[in-house]
Amino acid sequence: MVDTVIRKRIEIVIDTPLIPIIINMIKAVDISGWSVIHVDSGGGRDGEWQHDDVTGAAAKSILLAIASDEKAQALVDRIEPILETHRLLLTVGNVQVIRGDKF
Amino acid sequence: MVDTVIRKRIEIVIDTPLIPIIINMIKAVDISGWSVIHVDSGGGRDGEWQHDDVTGAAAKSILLAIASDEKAQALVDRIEPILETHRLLLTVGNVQVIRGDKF
Amino acid sequence: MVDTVIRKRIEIVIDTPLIPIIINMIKAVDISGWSVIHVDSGGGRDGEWQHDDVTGAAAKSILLAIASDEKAQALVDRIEPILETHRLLLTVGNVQVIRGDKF
Amino acid sequence: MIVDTLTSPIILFFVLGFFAALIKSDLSIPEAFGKAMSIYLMAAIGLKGGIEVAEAGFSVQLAWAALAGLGLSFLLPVPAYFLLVRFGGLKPVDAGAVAAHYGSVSVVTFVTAQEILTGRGLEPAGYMVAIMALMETPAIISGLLLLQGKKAPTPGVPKQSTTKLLHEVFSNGSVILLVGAFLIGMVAGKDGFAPVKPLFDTGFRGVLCLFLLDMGLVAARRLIQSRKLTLPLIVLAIAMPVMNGMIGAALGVAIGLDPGSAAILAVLAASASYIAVPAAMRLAVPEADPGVYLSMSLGITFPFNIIFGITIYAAMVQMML
Amino acid sequence: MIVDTLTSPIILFFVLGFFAALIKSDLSIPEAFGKAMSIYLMAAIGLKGGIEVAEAGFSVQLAWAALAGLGLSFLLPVPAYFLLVRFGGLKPVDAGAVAAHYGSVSVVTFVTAQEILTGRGLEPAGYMVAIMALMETPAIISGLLLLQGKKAPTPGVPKQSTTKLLHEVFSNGSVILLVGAFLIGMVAGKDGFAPVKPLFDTGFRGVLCLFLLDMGLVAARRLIQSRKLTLPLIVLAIAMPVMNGMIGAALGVAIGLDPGSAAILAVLAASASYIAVPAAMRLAVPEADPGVYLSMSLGITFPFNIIFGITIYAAMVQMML
Amino acid sequence: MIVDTLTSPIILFFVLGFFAALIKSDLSIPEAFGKAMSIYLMAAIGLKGGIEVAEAGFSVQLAWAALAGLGLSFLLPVPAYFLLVRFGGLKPVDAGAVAAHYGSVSVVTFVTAQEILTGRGLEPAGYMVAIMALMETPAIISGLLLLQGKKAPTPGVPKQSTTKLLHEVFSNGSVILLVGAFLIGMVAGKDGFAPVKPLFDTGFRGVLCLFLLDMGLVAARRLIQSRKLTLPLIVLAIAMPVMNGMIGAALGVAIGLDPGSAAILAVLAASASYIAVPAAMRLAVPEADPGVYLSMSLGITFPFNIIFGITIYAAMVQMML
Ligand SMILES: Nc1ncnc2c1ncn2[C@@H]1O[C@H](COP(=O)(O)O)[C@@H](O)[C@H]1O
Ligand SMILES: Nc1ncnc2c1ncn2[C@@H]1O[C@H](COP(=O)(O)O)[C@@H](O)[C@H]1O
Ligand SMILES: Nc1ncnc2c1ncn2[C@@H]1O[C@H](COP(=O)(O)O)[C@@H](O)[C@H]1O
Ligand code: NA
Ligand code: NA
Ligand code: NA
Repeated sequence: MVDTVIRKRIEIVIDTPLIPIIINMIKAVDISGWSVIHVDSGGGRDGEWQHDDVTGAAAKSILLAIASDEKAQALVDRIEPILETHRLLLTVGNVQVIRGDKF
Repeated sequence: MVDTVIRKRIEIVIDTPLIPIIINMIKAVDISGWSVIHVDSGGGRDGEWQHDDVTGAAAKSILLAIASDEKAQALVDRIEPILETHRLLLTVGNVQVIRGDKF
Repeated sequence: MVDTVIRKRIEIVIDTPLIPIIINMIKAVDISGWSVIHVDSGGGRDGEWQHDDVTGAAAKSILLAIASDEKAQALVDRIEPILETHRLLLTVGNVQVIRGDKF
Repeated sequence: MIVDTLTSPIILFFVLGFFAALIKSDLSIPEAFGKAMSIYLMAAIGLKGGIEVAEAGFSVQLAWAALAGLGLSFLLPVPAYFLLVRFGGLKPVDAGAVAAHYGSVSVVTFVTAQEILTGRGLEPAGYMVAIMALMETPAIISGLLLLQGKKAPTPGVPKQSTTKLLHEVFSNGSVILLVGAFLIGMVAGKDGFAPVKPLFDTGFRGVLCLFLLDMGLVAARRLIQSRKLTLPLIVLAIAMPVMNGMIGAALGVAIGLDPGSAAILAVLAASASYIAVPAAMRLAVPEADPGVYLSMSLGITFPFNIIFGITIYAAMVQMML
Repeated sequence: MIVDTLTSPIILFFVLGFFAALIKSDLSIPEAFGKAMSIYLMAAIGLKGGIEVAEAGFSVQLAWAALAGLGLSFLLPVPAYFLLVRFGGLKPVDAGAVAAHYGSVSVVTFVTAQEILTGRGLEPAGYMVAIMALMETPAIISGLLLLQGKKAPTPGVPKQSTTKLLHEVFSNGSVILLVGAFLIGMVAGKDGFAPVKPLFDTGFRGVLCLFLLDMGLVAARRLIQSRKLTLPLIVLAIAMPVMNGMIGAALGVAIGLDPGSAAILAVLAASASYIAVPAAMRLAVPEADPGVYLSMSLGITFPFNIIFGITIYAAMVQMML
Repeated sequence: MIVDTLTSPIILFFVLGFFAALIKSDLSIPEAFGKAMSIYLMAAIGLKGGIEVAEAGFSVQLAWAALAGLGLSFLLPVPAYFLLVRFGGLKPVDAGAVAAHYGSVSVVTFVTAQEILTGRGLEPAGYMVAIMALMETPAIISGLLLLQGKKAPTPGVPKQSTTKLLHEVFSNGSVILLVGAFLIGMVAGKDGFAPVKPLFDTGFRGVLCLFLLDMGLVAARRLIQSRKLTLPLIVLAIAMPVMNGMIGAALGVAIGLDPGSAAILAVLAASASYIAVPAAMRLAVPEADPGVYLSMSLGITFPFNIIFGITIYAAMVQMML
């Protein structure tokens, strides 16, 4: 059986044009990587939206990053002040990973 | 350090044409929003499928919704009876969120 | 209230061309299904990448599979040896499912 | 004539796609490109039909053809339903869903038939594209009526209201696009069309080639991946189009359509939907197994019609005249 | 003239898309196809403009038009900002963001106007496409200057540096493509263009039809889904383009442009961006509500300009001559 | 001649894309559009080649060219492999993977060369497109043979069986499409092609422009993002195509091909794959670093060939005659 450790799974629903802002933060807290997942449509307080729209300004994505407790906390602390203004939806869960030292 | 609370992360693998049915349920139990994630391909008891198919009738998506325990439970209760007939795959996990009052 | 049981949610960030290798393993350990999620872009030790690239050789996806503890463990054991060579990112989390007998 | 058909680049591209999928090639057409081509094709045939009607004016034939089309779409699901239950061994929900597919029409089969018939000097009347649009949706209603009562209401899920379903049926994207482009063609007329003609007219057959390449891939993959096809279902997926085609041909000749239009009415009757109806059935009868109706309409009937059916239905009409 | 416009297939496809979205049809154009068409259209108009300038050479008019365009893009946001705050009741951040949209331009409105004006014998000069490229971005800077100080810096987020913003503004995809294709057209000239002409020239109007179908869908959906539009904002979304169009028309006539070019300058002044500016604003002023600026520019001003505005601005120029 | 090349719109669009990516513009071509264009281009050149062979018939030259192509694709990876290990300092797995790329071919380089050579009155023979299809895959087998034994089997992962690999190689999407369209062209002939000609012939050069715009963006982004390129690798990414091009030119002249065909054989030898081979290597040799082979073939060799190489190889042939 393989040894695993617990790490944080950070998931952020975000307007696609704002992704670079969060990526800068991810780099600043030294998280090793991230993935951007394609979101087709959705709905919230502001009504519903679809991705297939020429402007692109309203498209949303999900930013996924796996990180250690400590780095995840650092990222959350940085994101917290802009959570409302930038209309982000941030969740953090626990996952097991193998060779946790790289996160 | 920021205060967080535990909320439910509901993930439903679903045939794309059936999404409106679940969205109606999400609205009925007053969950604040949802996101539809693009699934490219997959496989299950019924064999494998790809998304790049003109009919669109067999395409699948993932519906993601973050909600309080209570609302998540209400949603699960509503979905349960159609789980088999509509061939849904429903999972519920725990995540931490900031400012949990909005869910 | 509906009865739920705990199952494993396995998520693998993977180069799209390598997906068939893991699908073979999923089938070998008798996991009932999988879904491939579309990843638009990302970044890691090897720099950043975008999906919109004619070669397709560098595109990434996320493989999602829900499975019982036992089967998840069997899958992880199989993937472990190629984790580094194939540059996979593997995480395993807990989720509740209804009618867990089918996983 | 079959030989004629089999050396046309349009059909050959379909065969190429079918073959590529059978040998499990990784050739694939991006979904967005496939959808783009189908939007282009529908806009193009809508415009063309509208312009021709603007030139020729309304006629008694048009009215008869419309009535025939509506009747076929509405009634063909009925015998299909009973055949599918009795001979095919399907459950009622599945039989109703499949029956709706065979009452409705396939746009690509129509377009391909139009090209092939025109190539043989049997050009159908311009208004037939409007008849096709008319035929897309009545079969959906008909299929659902057949299921009335057969379908146990799922607890907690409110029954789809009829007005909601009707709305879905008439606001269906392909109906709107076909009818809209038809009306634009009528308003713009030949002169108004001239500036946009290069795209919609000149490129048409080439796009059809690439689209049929895609359809060949999709049809063969559907056939390979299907695990729901039994021998009786395979037989029905060929027998029903032939039967429906014969009814369509007879009706077309009976109401006095020209040979090309009668042949295309037969093609419409014989063809089975694989876009509008599956989407509607998925939502209205989620218990019905999409593996059954897509495998039959897309995996068997569609290739059969493209490669053999069109020629057969045209021959039927010529024998009836 | 409005009737003329309303029987053109280009406009009719826009109306069709708008109508389909209003009745909640599921008709939709895949995102990738929409983007592909806009890339094609920008390459085509860039090339065409460049070739015409290569033929005609540089002129004093060109220099004047460039100055006028830059000035309009830079200054039109100022009155817009104050109107939006005072009359529209917007918060400063939102007003600044909206104002930037109305200083910038809409490529599709430009292309549609060019087609319609050419159809009436009022073909604008080839260099106007370069003027359009010039006008895309100064308004962004102008809008941000209006917000200077109004915007509380968010703790923990470093302020966007000005050089970074300038880079984003000038390396904007549509500016690069328009200017690049323009230069390629100038270098290649009429002879170099000949081999690629069939795609870029012949297919142009047809693609524009399908693109306007898409824009109709997008504009109407935006309108339906918007919950941020108040009556004053709706009034402004029509009054601002008319006002800006009049200023553009007057300036065009004053600097001695030919009627077609003056009309297109008016159209550029009147049009509001919905691609380059929203993306820039989203990043530079994330606190501004995209629901407001997209609903106004895309949901109201864009359809108004396509259906009525172009004709109105052309009439203004002809009255001023 | 380089000047000629550099004022061709096709090349200029490539340069535009390359430049846009270098200045980090956000210009991007949707993935689905890029794939659609490459499917179109392959179908078009396949058809064209098939029709020409149908007209000209089979010839001894064709057989010789086929042999030469197969030989080049199979053997060119061998010297490349040793150069990459010795001079480039690569690990065996990486060297084998890169070598396979340089034995195989680039479709876009072929098409661009065909356009440029035809523009200079050096039209290659129609069958050369079939030779290109032949050359796509032997290099993959060759590269894997070079790695035999070098590659430690990963525990738990069954070795890819040879038959499975061969299947993958021959059912490769681009091979199927090229060969399929070629055969369709041969069956349909000039007359059968006439109805679909407008799309595949007339639009061809324009689509090539837009596709090279995309390739320019992709190549430059690959170059910027690559962190694996060392100076020796950069030198090899230019030296290997020149060397291979010279071998191809000599062989073409030796077997008596006409100048255009010899030049295109040189281009094929010099070009490096960036679609079929990377996908195959990713699966067969996952330990090899895609950063290395994509950066070399797509980031350096491809732009070098498009801008300078084609002209150089044509000149080589003319010097050898
Ligand atoms: N910590 C992480 N969280 C989420 N995705 C990651 C992470 N690290 C790497 N990735 C993804 O895996 C890809 C390859 O990572 P790497 O092997 O580090 O270059 C990246 O481009 C990301 O898409
Ligand atoms: N509770 C939720 N669960 C999942 N996604 C959500 C949720 N709330 C909002 N979203 C996503 O975030 C977007 C913006 O939400 P809002 O800011 O509420 O308009 C929505 O369109 C959804 O895509
Ligand atoms: N265990 C699983 N994990 C993740 N996705 C699954 C799983 N089982 C099924 N799916 C997804 O659900 C679809 C339908 O499954 P099925 O109803 O078993 O044919 C599959 O094609 C997959 O996309
Ligand atoms: Na039918
Ligand atoms: Na403006
Ligand atoms: Na080569």
